[in-house]
Amino acid sequence: MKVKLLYFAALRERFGTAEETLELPGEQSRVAALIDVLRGRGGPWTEFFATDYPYRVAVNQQLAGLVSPLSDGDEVAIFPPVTGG
Amino acid sequence: MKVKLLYFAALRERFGTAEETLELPGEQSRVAALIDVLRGRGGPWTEFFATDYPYRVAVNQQLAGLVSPLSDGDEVAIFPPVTGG
Amino acid sequence: MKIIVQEQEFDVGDEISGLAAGDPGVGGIASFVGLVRAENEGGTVAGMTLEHYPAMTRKALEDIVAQAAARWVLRDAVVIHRVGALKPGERIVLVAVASVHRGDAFAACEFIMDYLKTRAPFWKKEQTPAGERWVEARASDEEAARRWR
Amino acid sequence: MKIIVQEQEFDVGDEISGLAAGDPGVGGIASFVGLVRAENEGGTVAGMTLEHYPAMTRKALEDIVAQAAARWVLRDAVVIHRVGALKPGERIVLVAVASVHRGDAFAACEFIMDYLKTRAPFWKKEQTPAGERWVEARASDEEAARRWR
Repeated sequence: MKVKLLYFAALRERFGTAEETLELPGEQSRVAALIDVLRGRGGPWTEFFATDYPYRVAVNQQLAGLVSPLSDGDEVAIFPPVTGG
Repeated sequence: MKVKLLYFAALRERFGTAEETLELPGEQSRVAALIDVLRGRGGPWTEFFATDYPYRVAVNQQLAGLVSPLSDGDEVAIFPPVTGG
Repeated sequence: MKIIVQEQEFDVGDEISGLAAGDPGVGGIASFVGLVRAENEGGTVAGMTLEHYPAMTRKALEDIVAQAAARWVLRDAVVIHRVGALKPGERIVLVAVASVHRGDAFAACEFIMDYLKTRAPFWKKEQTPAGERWVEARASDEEAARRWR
Repeated sequence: MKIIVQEQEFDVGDEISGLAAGDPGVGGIASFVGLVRAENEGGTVAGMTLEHYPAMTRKALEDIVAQAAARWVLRDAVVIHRVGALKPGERIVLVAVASVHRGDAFAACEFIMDYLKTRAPFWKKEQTPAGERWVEARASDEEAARRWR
């Protein structure tokens, strides 16, 4: 299965990319599994996901948690705590 | 001693007057003594001050209570609970 | 700090824009606009007349704003209250408070409204199909004001 | 109900006047305007850039307003949030809520602001004399949002 990954704000700058497509094993997955894949990538991903930085995740434009399910074609966004208003 | 009495809103209409000057015995007094004088007057005053209507009193433009002191020349206003805003 | 009692309409946008203009520390402005409702307690209201106690009104409002300023960080505030004849939909009152953070702005603005409702000498007389009637004070307004003690 | 994300300035007076216009049951409008401060955490701010997540922003704001409407009596509401480049003193956000009584208007307005601050996908980057920096989320905003649970 494939998901579309988006990064915003400081994370977009840190990873040097705003968007990518990621292949995950199986037909269903979870946010936690996606994060594990990213942590295993090396470079800024491994560095970042080894910290306790309180990043936020949205799946299909809804705030989500590590146990949230993922399906093929989902849009997953990873970003810093929001600071609007 | 003399005080200037003001009535507002429903009380102005009920007593049929907006303003009067009242003579009180002694050189100092209290709001409670003034109310007793009004209650003893007969007519709409006796009728009104026999009820438990939660009227408000201000002495020299400050909200006051029954024990608040009165001096010669004070301005005393008696009015219904306020309904602005 | 601006406290005004007047018969004329006021412009909400102008008042909020003028509040704390040029103050670099202001992060937010909380405000409340009170309107004449066309319905009250189930009846139709054709209009109302607002009476006040001119010698006391300004003092009372100044005292309420001073109490708010002692409790929260206020950078500026405006209170405008109209008197005289008002039609449904017209604005009665504006309270706007500028502060560094929104929590203080919201709390001070609501405090000023709650105290104004229970301590500032204004009285409303409504015109209804059944004749004129003085609006009665609401127990919920007293409760709202008591929360801040 | 009006929810807008835009680069341009907005007019607070127009928005508040337009809210619930002609609705005879509206007794009050509570609002909040957030401004770009010229000082933040002790430093001078020359300006800021607001980034957002376009596909999500509107949904998130609609969801927040819907939650407020489920908890309080709302007759109308407007949320306008700017994105892009902003200078000190400029308005970032307007939340205005019309209700029958002021208690509901104040509560809903503050709730929407607290949730917007912690759940709507906006990020601020400040320009300071020491360079650009992403604004960090404040723990006090999380606490403010938690109060409503």
